[in-house]
Amino acid sequence: MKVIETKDITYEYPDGTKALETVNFIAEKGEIVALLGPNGAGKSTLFLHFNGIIRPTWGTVVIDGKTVNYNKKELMKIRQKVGIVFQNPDDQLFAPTVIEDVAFGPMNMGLSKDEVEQRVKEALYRVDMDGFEKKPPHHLSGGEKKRVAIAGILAMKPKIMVLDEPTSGLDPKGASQILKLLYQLNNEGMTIVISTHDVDLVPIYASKVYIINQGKIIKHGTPSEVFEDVKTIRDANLRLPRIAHLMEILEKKDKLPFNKPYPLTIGSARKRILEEFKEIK
Amino acid sequence: MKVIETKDITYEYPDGTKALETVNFIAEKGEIVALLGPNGAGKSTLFLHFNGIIRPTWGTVVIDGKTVNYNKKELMKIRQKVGIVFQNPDDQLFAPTVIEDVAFGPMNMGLSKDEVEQRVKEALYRVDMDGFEKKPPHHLSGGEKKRVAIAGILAMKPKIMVLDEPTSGLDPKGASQILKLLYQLNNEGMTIVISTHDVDLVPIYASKVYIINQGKIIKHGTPSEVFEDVKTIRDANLRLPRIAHLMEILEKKDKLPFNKPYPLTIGSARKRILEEFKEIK
Amino acid sequence: MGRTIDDYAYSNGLKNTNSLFKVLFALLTMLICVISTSPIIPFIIIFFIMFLIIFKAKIPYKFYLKFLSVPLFFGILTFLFMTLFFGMMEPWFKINLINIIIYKDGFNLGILVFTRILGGFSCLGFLALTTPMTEIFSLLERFKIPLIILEIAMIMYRYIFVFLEETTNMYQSQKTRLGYQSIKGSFQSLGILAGNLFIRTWIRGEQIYISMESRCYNGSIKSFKTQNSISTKNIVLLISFEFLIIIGTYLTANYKIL
Amino acid sequence: MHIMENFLPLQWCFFWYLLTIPVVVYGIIQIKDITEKNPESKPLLAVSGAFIFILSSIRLPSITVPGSTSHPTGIGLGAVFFGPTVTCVLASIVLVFQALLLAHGGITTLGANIFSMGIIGPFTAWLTYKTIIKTGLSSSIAIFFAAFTGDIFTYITTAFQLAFAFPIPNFNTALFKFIGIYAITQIPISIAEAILFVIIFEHILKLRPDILRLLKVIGPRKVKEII
Ligand SMILES: Nc1ncnc2c1ncn2[C@@H]1O[C@H](COP(=O)(O)OP(=O)(O)OP(=O)(O)O)[C@@H](O)[C@H]1O
Ligand SMILES: Nc1ncnc2c1ncn2[C@@H]1O[C@H](COP(=O)(O)OP(=O)(O)OP(=O)(O)O)[C@@H](O)[C@H]1O
Ligand SMILES: [Mg+2]
Ligand SMILES: [Mg+2]
Repeated sequence: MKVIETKDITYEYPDGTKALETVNFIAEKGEIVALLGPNGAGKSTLFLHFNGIIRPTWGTVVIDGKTVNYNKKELMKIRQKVGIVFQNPDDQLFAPTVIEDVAFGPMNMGLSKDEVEQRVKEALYRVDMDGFEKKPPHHLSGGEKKRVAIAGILAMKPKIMVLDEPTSGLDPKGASQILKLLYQLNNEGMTIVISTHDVDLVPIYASKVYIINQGKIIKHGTPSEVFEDVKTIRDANLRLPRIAHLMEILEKKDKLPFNKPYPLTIGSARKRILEEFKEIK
Repeated sequence: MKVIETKDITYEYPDGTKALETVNFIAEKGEIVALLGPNGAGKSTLFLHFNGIIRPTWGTVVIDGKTVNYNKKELMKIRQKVGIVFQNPDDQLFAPTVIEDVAFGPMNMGLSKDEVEQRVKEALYRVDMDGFEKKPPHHLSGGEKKRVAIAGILAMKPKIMVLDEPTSGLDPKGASQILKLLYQLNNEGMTIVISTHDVDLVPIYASKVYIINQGKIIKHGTPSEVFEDVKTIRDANLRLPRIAHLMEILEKKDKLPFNKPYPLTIGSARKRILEEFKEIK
Repeated sequence: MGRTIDDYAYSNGLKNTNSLFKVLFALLTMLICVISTSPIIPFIIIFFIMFLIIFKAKIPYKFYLKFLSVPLFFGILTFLFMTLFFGMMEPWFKINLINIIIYKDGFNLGILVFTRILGGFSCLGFLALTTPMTEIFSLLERFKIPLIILEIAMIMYRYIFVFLEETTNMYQSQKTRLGYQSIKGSFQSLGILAGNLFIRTWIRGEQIYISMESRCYNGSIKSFKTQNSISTKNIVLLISFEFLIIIGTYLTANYKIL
Repeated sequence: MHIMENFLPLQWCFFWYLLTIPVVVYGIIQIKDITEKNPESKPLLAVSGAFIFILSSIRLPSITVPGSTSHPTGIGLGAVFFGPTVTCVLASIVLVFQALLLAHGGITTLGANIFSMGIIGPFTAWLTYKTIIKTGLSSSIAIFFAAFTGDIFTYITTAFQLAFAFPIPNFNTALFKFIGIYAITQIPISIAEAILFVIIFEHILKLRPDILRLLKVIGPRKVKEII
């Protein structure tokens, strides 16, 4: 079932920049979809369409089977369904304490005080930030801020969570904690859409990848389908995952039998190398 | 010859945060040194010591063989020797046009107008941003801003260039452009110090790596020396480069003969795999 | 908001025309509009500048008309206000229904102020849409504006755009979490946004100082600008144009519509 | 409340310029003094100016009176934070930017606009704030009334300026007409703006009381209470 669908959307900023051009993007229920693209490709712009913050200049957005109707009431419903976590946590943590910040969304939904409290507690527990309730956000580390930002969305219990470059600026441990969390949420049924230009992480988590460049979707499919088309990837200022790059070199330059599709993750590379070793023996 | 040396420096922020503890850091002339550490480890704080913006609470800083003396005149000289490129270009580009921003440093050095013009031109050419002179920074992309920020330091012709996370937030192409530029500058004799938590890039470029965690240097040496100590690396919220990780798994789990030191780059991994294949045959 | 006008200033058809020429043209014409005692010359100026902006500066006409809609609205309001309340000499006609007398002098004043506002606004628009702010800084420097003002203005200009972007991001993320739903919520959200923005500006300010110090800043921002002067052809053009409309103003000084 | 380009007759444009220039020059001298003693204050002043600009271009929620081009001036807050003289200079620069970047206000009317929004407004706001603080009332109440009176006096000044320019049939009647119109539209806006400023102030007070302390807006005792 399609939970997010954009139909031929084009978006022009008021100054005339055409940030998106006839973009068709689909996220199915329960998927992890990655939107991969270089700086300025239009990733953030596309995401803002998913909960009606931006209205496409042409085309329509369909959320959960319903065409988005840009009136206040409907937008409210859509924003409860689709939560967006923005790239810079400093842009979304405003409140003086962690607990007040996480409560911001649920409060605006008009929930009872008890319900809000319950949700905040649960959300903070999920992101492993319980115990930080009273801390001011500007005393948290980068990774902690990010997790609180996610909690702020989680507390609204959205069906779909959209994250703009969730790992940028984080150290490896912080990044992998976030990704594990997302993976868990996905296992529990949440649809997740991530934008990134970190090609090494994408294949590990995503079930579907879209490549966007200069406002256009230029490729989509499973990770291995997408990374098979090395030329398109490179033309979009991206590169192969390092593991795949190693395999590519071993195949092309050294004529070793690692042919396409190249393994993208450490796990799959391991298997391939083992197989080859055994065969030779 | 040591161009930067910190001797047992400790730094406490006014609010009491101990950001550095008895740090000994040495950069030799002509090296590329990487300072690797997780968020909040103290990387940026250490860098601010290198040109005397921050004065250590204890310990001394030695630049180019001379102990830093915190008077105005000496500081001026040190800042001409050691240029710092800050992490967020928006913190650094303050002038309304690119050309004025790049000229800011040279003008402060009291050079003649012709000389300034010459240097600005050269610096912009080096970072491949000629033609953008009259543009205001808010019309530049993230990668372009970063390059202008580097040009602003280049125009001062420092002996040592210190860069705080030069590739963060950039797409793969943008990041590799910056690193190529740094590599070139290094080939021409400039000493370069980079902070980062991108472990995959470090081994490719650095000749020496320091690992910092919670304000302390916990390891230093050549990339292969440092990454050999997997435990320390992981304890510092970091990880092995992906290529090394693959080799580690192949050795430990599959008992393949890829023993330590693990290859860190695609190039060296390729060699090792080829060797093994030939041996078996 | 703001962004677009600034964008056109850097990318219009007249961006390479000498900026002193453009500034002088806009200011002198504006002054002539303001001293004009009849609506004729301001009226001509409105259309002349419209021509320049749409055909010479190549600003899309849709954008320019939208740009003009604010002063147009305000101008019409002023016109009605003056016509209805400011007359007293010669009654022109009377609307019996609401018992209001329209006077000729009120109408004439209304028209005059209306054309003056629109004329002046056109000149301001010409300046804003064709001359990059950075060029105006160089001119101000040439005219010996106190350096400290220029320095503060330059840094301010740069950071207006940085903060504009950050404000947009914050606003969007608040909306995502259903801020701005009710009136009370709007106040709360906006107050928090502005409070945060202030704290950020403060942190930014400290950070900028550190990075300036790293580049040997010693208290004053020494300017680095290249100057170019107006060509004689342009001077002649400018003088003859302004002379022409001054004569026009003089000749039409006593003209009144009613 | 911006007076539009070319709205005032030439002699009045000159008159307001002449009246504001000495005050602005005094402010410039003050700023020069401050920045020479503390070089780090230069970028801080500049970013504060940018803050005032942004705050002035944000629309107030929900209460948009038809026909009014008003929005928070942001200048009241500046006056309380930085004092009226410094704010006067920052506001003047902001007004120039508003004219050239947003086409709000104008160049011929700049003098008049600086006089109402950059001089009268900040001075009343600042005086109100200081007076109320002296009586021992809380700083939030002081901020509320500072913002409110600052706004109201700005509008009254503007009404005077318009009545001087168009004293038809006589000054008093014209003044009465202008004030009458403003009273309907601007009093609700001023109240809204005052409420907004209290929220902003309290937010900053909660998050970074040290900044307000540095600006000498709140005394050391208040800071201790918060921490
Ligand atoms: N407010 C705006 N006004 C005008 N143009 C804009 C605006 N915001 C973004 N753009 C432009 O739209 C294009 C897409 O921007 P967007 O931020 O969506 O890219 P992105 O893929 O998210 O990039 P990044 O990886 O750098 O975050 C870019 O060319 C950008 O310059
Ligand atoms: N102005 C300050 N006042 C008090 N503490 C500070 C200040 N700046 C940084 N710190 C603290 O000092 C420690 C080191 O911070 P620093 O910014 O040097 O880390 P970093 O390694 O650069 O991290 P990142 O990768 O996130 O940039 C952190 O615990 C941080 O919270
Ligand atoms: Mg983005
Ligand atoms: Mg740092």
